[in-house]
Amino acid sequence: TMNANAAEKHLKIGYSMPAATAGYMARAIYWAKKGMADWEAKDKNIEFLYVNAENVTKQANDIEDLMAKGINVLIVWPYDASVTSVIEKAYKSGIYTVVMDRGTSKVCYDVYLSNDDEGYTREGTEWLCKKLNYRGNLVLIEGIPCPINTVRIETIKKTAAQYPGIKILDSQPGEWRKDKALAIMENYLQKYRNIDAVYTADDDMMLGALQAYKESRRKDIKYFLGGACDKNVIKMIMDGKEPLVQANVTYPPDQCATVVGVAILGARGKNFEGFYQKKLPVRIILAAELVTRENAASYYFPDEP
Amino acid sequence: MIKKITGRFRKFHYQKYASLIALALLFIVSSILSPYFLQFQNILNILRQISYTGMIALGQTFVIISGGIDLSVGSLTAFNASVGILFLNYLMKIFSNEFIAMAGGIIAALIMGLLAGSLNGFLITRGRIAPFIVTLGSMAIFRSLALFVGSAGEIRSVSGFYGTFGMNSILFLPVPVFIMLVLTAVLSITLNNTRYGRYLCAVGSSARVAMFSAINVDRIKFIAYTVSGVLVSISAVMLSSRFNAVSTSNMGMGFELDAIAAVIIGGTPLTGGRGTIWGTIVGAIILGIINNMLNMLGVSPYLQGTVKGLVIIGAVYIQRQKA
Amino acid sequence: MIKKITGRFRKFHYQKYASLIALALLFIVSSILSPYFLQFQNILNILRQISYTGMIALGQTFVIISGGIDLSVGSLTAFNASVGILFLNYLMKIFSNEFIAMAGGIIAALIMGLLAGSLNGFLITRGRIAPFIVTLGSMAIFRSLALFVGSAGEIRSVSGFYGTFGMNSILFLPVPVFIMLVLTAVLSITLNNTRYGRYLCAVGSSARVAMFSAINVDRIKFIAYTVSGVLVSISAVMLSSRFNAVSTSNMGMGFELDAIAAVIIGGTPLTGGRGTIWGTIVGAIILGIINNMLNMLGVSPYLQGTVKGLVIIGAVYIQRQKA
Amino acid sequence: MSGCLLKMQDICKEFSSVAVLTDVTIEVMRGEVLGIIGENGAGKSTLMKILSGIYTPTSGKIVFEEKAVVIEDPLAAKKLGISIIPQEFNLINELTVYDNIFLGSEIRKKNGLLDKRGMMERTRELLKELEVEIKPDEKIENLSTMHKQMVEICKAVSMDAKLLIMDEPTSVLSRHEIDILFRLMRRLKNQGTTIIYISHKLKEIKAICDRVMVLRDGELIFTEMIQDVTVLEMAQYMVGRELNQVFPVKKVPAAEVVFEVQNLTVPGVLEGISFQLKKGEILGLAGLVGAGRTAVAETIMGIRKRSSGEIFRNGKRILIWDPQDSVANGINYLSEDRQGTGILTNFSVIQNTTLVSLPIYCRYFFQYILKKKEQEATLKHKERFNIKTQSLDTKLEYLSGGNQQKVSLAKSIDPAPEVLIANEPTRGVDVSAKQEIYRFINSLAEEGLSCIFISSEQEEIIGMCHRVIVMKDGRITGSLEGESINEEEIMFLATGIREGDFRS
Ligand SMILES: Nc1ncnc2c1ncn2[C@@H]1O[C@H](COP(=O)(O)OP(=O)(O)OP(=O)(O)O)[C@@H](O)[C@H]1O
Ligand SMILES: Nc1ncnc2c1ncn2[C@@H]1O[C@H](COP(=O)(O)OP(=O)(O)OP(=O)(O)O)[C@@H](O)[C@H]1O
Ligand SMILES: [Mg+2]
Ligand SMILES: [Mg+2]
Repeated sequence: TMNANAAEKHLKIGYSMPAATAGYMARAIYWAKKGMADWEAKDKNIEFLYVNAENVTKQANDIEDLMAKGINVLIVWPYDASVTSVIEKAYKSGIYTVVMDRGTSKVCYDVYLSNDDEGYTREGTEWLCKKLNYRGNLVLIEGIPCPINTVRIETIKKTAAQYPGIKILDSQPGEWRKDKALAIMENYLQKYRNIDAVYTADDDMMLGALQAYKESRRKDIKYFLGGACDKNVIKMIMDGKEPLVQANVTYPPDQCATVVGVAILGARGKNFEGFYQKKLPVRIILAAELVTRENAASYYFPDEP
Repeated sequence: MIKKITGRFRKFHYQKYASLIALALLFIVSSILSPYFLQFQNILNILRQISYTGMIALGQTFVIISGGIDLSVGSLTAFNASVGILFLNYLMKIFSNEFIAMAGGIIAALIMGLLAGSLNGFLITRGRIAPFIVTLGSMAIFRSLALFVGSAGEIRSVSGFYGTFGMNSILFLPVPVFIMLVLTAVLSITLNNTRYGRYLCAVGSSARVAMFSAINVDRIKFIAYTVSGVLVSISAVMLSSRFNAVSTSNMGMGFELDAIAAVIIGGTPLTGGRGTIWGTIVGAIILGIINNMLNMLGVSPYLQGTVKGLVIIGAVYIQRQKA
Repeated sequence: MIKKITGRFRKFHYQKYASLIALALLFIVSSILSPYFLQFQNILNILRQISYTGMIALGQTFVIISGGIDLSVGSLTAFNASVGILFLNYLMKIFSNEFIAMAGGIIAALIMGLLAGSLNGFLITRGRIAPFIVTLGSMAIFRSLALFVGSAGEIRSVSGFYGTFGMNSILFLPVPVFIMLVLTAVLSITLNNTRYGRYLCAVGSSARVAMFSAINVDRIKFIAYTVSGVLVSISAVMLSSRFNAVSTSNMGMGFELDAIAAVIIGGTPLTGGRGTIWGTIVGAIILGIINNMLNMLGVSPYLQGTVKGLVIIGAVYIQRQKA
Repeated sequence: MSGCLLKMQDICKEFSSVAVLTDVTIEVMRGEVLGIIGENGAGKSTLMKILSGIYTPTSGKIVFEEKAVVIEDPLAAKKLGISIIPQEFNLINELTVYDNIFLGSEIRKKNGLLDKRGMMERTRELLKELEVEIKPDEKIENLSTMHKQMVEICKAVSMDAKLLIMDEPTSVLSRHEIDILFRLMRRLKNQGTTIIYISHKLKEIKAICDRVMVLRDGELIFTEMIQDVTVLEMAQYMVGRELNQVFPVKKVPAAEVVFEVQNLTVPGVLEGISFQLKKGEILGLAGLVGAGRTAVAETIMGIRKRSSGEIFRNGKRILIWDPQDSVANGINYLSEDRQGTGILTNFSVIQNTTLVSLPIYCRYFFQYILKKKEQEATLKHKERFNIKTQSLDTKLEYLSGGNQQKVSLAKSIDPAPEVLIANEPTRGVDVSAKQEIYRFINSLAEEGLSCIFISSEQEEIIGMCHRVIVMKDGRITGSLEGESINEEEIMFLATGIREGDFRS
């Protein structure tokens, strides 16, 4: 296969992501790097330029810088959809463009690959409601106010609204941070005498909230549900020693590695095995899976940060 | 006697051009390290990239010379841009004429910037509240208002034209770069050759002495914050035109630190009383080159902060060293 | 004559207790607005929530009195905590004794804080670089080093004991609150009753006069930054003990603004030269109550910033008004 | 041209309920030079600040040019044509000389921009008129105190005011500059400008004023045409008691040399400065502006970096790199620039007094300050120099200029130094306090203190010093002792006419 590869077109792949500001993003970056390293080891004709941005404007700059360095493939996890116009510029200039996760506001990509934000919180909410026998008080801790957060929270509210016995008491922003979530949980515990479950849709925040609950020595809460499969949380579920934490929903950060393969396939005009179409799918949405004690082991990656 | 004179002469020049020397050094090092650096397009990119915070840093220079600080610039960028685009969209609905809508939107953003800046200025001068607190508060307020009007999401302009005008060129320069340079020239003249500029330095150096010299201290400070607000809105217009949208939760994040850093790297002391407008632009370019080089050299993302921190400290150290 | 005395009396008291009055007002308003506010546990919660940035704000007070600023505290929190836990884990592997490991980890974190603070102090005094720039640079550096050692993720301690000691109570107070109060008392005495405190104010008032008065200006400033570094590491130990882990990407994010805000709300001017340690704690509590009330009242996430900004400005305005 | 220009009637001023001025009524005639004198803290500056719009009076009214006026801020004063040379410098350090002179009344070109060249030209003329050799575009922060004062004078004069207030303009000037100033004042007077002149130098009052008023404790107690009073009478009215012999009797110092400087050189400023100081000796340093006296003091203290030179204490060489070293070696300095380097205005009287000597008030453990001890020591100084202050905890910004100077002096002697370098110790201090200071320094000298006494007042140098070194252009041009210390000799050496006749 070495020879076959040598004949292939040289790919200079620019990969732009937001910087790690939450635990989840650190794992995403880990997978992105893993994906790049694996491919680099496999194929001499592939070169990666990786950048990450702590704000939108920086990401727009990053993409311009990548273009100045003559990339022919761009993988971008947009900070948010407002970088669309810059991605569009790259796309229009003939760069093979793969957009992931937070997405763009118009179609200016060859492939879009993402986790399923709606499915993510729908699965979680359904599980929680079921566990509570469709009756009980829920408190939410949300992330930083922004579009994906809005989608998630709306989905939770919509899903829970199907069940009249479920009441959402409150929803406050924990900024996807453990310490903020902890403070918010402390405040909830003061304010609400009776809480049945806490849903944060993020494992960092869930762990912070759990900490606050344990410190309070209260006994009312039955379930804490985070999300996105932090390895420590999966371990907890596997071990089954923490009755408060029994499930999780995937929002797999390995999409960042998957996307590398997808981009390379697409840029070389190839396709998945057994796929009869010539072109790769334009939109690939990865399923959100429910993780419980039964299947937890297969979602456990001890090497993740 | 001759020695004395040359000594003073040298000192004078060095003080004035210290930040330029740091820039020149960084420039030379960068062109050696990366083959892409000196490409015309790359230089233009850097200039455009810094132009947005550059404009903001110009206003910040005035504020800092006056002895204050403006932390609200980043949030205000998002809020001004939101107001501008909302108004543009509204006008499009009524007139369905892109030019009228665009003009209206831009004017709305500018007026909002003016009002927001005056509000800061008012609280600081009339309310006698520390600038740090007022602008820390308004930083939270403007961001929150932007989130509120945009439901924490994006506000997109319905005019395609708006999304391109900021991308054109004037005299071979990208529009925002051109505007930044014009603003720099105007503010530089204001600082060095007008009464207001003199009073600004006087107020920043000693509000008491300025007051005794029959200068209306409050008015001078008030104007500085208002200028800052207006420059923020110019930047907001250019930036939202670049994206043809505003991300209410992210736009302008961290601009305040970038802008203040540019001002200080450029040679204006945080204590106020004196300063240089061109220096600020040099400072902004230095920061831009650092970011550009981190990408060009492919420095590991985790270590970029270390390199960036070291270069910033180094750039200012060079300036101090021989002064 | 009586009028004369009461006049002075009133003025004196007001200046000194202005921030306390703002706190009292906020306290009254809060207890009216929310029935949960006055619960003993809620008050304890607020105290514990503010204790981490509170300690940091104490060091920041020293730095600000000296006429400087320390922006690196937030990043340093993450870096110190990382160093502490990494060392703890390492010792556990060697000795497999929780006490030795924990003691070693804590000492490592403290030493790291001391070194980091001294580095800031060294660059500022010997390098003659503006504090804003040095600490802006080291803010980037410390965060980057933390990300590097933790691959931007979480570093968890292997000792269960470490995770509990920060949760105990001393004299009915949570450990971090107790430590914060002890530190407050010690630093307050240092500021008001010792030679160092006097010199610190002198240096902040006028470095030149201090130099002419045979005060080692550089040493005084250096110590201020070192104290800040050490206090940051105490806070880092307490915070990482609470989670028994460090999140390298976001621990301490924004602490610098919170700490500086607490200092200024507490009545220490950003220009330095004077200040109050107790005021800083009052400032931190004011900020804590604001956050608590935003949650308790269930203010919409989008508008929380507006309310918070207004209350901060208002709290400082009350202080200024009658002073 | 005659008649009343200004009338201040029943002016009262209180600061936080403490009366500083009570029912002061003064009339100023057109074209006269009115002298106002009074002890430190009598309220002179306060009265003038009311006139220039910095303070508003608690009660009373002001009539200017027959119209009742309210001077609510400095702008109002300026519009009326009142300009002031304040007691403390009112200059922006970051700006240039011409910027400062025209601050608030800039010359502008037709297009609205500043006419820098025009302002510089005008400044050059003004400076030339006052015979000041500084560049119009020099920054204020690079000027010596004396030059700053000359800039203040230019600034006030440039406004062509109807009423010119001068609050102790000569306290930082030397003979030569004072002569220039007086010439200027006479010319202004002839042009019709009215001048209020405040000074503690009563001879100057006698020489330049037409009329004199005396304030004591905030009350006007005496007004007289100048020809009808003697200097001695003025002093008596001020102080309220008889003043005798101003300078104390000099005692012969011991023969033992306790302090020596050899070949001190600071490139471009000082060259080959060598002298000895005996135990109990008061050594005068005389010279014109910029002769380098301050530079000598600052170099000994370690504030200025020297390129060569050695310093000996009791015959042993000591190393001095910064003021900590010199203070540790028993050398202390009273700075000439009170505001810039001498005191901290936001520190209290106690805190200022013990700023250098703080270690002796600290317990070893934790360097805990013994506040009671501090207070007792400060109280002694307050009583000795008659420091007028509401309390020892009052911040210095609320003290009058002369009282600040007294605190500054207290600060420099509180550590009980072996060698005191006193640079203009009596600047802005009233006659009786001056006398007290002379006595005190003399008695310290008798107890073994050696003093380097720098002053621009020849009289002081002559009256106080055992020996005088005269400097010119950074070099020592001669040394005078005993009978040969007189004005004539000093001037010869300072101006360099008889250079070479004396070598120290
Ligand atoms: N802002 C102030 N607040 C309180 N007290 C003040 C203030 N300014 C001056 N004083 C007090 O008013 C009194 C008069 O001060 P003033 O400066 O007028 O004295 P002066 O006659 O000019 O003395 P000097 O000869 O020392 O300059 C002093 O006792 C001083 O302490
Ligand atoms: N910062 C400086 N840099 C360079 N030269 C200086 C500086 N300060 C003073 N000089 C020069 O050093 C010389 C000595 O000045 P110095 O102030 O010691 O004189 P002086 O005799 O004390 O005069 P004065 O009576 O005004 O205090 C002068 O020629 C002055 O111009
Ligand atoms: Mg006075
Ligand atoms: Mg001198």
